[in-house]
Amino acid sequence: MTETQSTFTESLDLADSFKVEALVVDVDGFEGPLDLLLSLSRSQKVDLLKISVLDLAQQYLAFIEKAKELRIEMAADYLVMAAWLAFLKSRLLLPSDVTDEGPSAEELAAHLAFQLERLQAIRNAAAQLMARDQKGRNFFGRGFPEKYELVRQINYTATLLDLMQGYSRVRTRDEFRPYTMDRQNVFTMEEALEKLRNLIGFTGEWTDLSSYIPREWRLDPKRRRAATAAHFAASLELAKTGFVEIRQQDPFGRIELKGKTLG
Amino acid sequence: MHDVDQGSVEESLFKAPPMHEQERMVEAILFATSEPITVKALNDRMPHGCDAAEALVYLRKRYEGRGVHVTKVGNSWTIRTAPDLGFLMQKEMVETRKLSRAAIETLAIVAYHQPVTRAEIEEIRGVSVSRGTIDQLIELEWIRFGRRKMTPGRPVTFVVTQNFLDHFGLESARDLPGLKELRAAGLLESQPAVEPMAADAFDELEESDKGQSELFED
Amino acid sequence: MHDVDQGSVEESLFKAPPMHEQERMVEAILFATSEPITVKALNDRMPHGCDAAEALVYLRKRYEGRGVHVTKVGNSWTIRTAPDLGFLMQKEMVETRKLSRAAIETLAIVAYHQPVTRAEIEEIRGVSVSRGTIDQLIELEWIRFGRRKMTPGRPVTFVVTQNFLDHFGLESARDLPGLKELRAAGLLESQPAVEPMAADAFDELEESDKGQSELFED
Repeated sequence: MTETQSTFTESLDLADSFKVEALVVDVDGFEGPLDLLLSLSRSQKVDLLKISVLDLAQQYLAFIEKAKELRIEMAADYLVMAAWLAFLKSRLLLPSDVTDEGPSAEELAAHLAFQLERLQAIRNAAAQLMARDQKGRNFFGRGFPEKYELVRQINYTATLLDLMQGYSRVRTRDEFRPYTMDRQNVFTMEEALEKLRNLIGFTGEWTDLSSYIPREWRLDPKRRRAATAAHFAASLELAKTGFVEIRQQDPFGRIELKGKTLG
Repeated sequence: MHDVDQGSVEESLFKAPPMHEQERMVEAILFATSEPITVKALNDRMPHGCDAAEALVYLRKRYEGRGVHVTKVGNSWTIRTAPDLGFLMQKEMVETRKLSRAAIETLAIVAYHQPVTRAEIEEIRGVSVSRGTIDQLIELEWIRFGRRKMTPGRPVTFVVTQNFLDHFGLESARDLPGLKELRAAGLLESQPAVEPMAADAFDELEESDKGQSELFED
Repeated sequence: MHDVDQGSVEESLFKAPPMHEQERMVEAILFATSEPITVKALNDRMPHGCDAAEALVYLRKRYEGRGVHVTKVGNSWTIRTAPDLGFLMQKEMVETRKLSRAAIETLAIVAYHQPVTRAEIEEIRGVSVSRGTIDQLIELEWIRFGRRKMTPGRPVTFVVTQNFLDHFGLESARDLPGLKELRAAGLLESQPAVEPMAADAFDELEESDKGQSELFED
């Protein structure tokens, strides 16, 4: 496997012979507390599921103590694990409290053993995977692939009718303008009517017709024209029904509206 | 064929693999190399005592009549698709597309006004004719170059082809109905609204849109 | 073996080529491409009525023991050199970046536990997974995103790719080494099994599992 892996195995052998002290030196080589625990567990030389979690906890705590003595900086998660293992150790040593809620110390220990076994198992699997024949190392693909070409052939079709319609379209373009409604920039008279009806009732003053045009319709000239026309038409309609009065002081002057006081 | 010396003891220590193994080796190398390889290069790669040339003879025989052949390129060897299966290496996709509006109109103008110059087509259509449209019609063999016009610049003209007449079932371009007849046939009345067609008709749409908005603005 | 119906006249017009011809065709196509190709894609490229799947059975057999093999990768097929001849291919060898231990373990966890979330990978390894590790495996095209998990937060999952299978010479993820044993040992269950205990403690299992994983995640 990798170089890390080989130094790792070496460190395990050391661990077996020199116990905890030898591991202290290699603290950087561990990938987290679970990894460290797994290495420590090897010294028990038993099936991981039969491991003594109590012994393991003690080993781990001793390791951390040693590291502290040697002033080796340890990542926080190692210390969190140490705290948890200290807690577990005390629970394992005490007679179990039947009324206690939550998992028992034995269940916690079993779960830890399971985690260690699972990590070990995935490492074994990873080693088996990497030991397989690999492409580009043990077996190879085609070195000289041939091109697979997609030849796209497009058949264009047109009928005589298409042709004649096309011609008449061209020759009569001036006569016919396809009419499409530009809805986005059209302010309908109905809209203007409704708006004016609602607003004018409240003002007894003469007000400029253009002041009723909504702000978002004032900026773009095209929109402003459409809105102005709609409002003008609507105001004429309202004047006809006697709802408003309209006045214009001079030609091209401002058009002003006033609500007609009823009665 | 295959010289094996009355080998010294040393040579027998490095006895070459059996021929069928050598054949496998050549097969694998020919498959995996990115370019044709010489017999010498094969021998260099294979274990001491191998005879790539002989292995190649067997391998070549083995692939006779197969989907791929062991072939010689210059003085190198390679594996190639059998010539009769070349068709598997490309796929023809036939697609049927409606001719774009721009192309139809251009074609119609050529048919009705031939011989016609590009400038005249543009004048009649009221928009510029893209080079692609003309090219496409020429490629379809529906229009071709006619005589140059005897006007300043001697511009080329376009005329319709026999292919065009065949495709549209016409005896000659003069058989095309005139404007009056088109109107009588209802072709002018049923003026279709602008429909988005092929993408290359798009520039035209913009043109006509502009026309409309100008109407509104004035 | 190969069903040929007592075809009507119509059918005989489109009669598929004989099986040995189909075998040649599949052979040619597989030799021509370096990427695995699906049976469907093979059939698409071959003449109407061909049965690439059947042709593959024969072809695979034909190449048994040869220098190159017909191999299955996921639902695709390809030709690869025989693994025992790798030593001949020094020139073709690709220097692969050495994967870190973290990357190898992460890859294995994805392969054996897929679909698997990042949190699950971290749970199994007991350390956080650095962004670079996942990125590297995605860049190698060995893992990709799978479906989101239907758990709170809908976390993304990772699965292995066809490239992964191809690289490690696996027909499918089911052929991963030691997979059966891992499964039998209950080591692939996403909810870690707690040691069998007294029957009355059984209903507490879910409770305690939750409690434990919270403890570990904090």
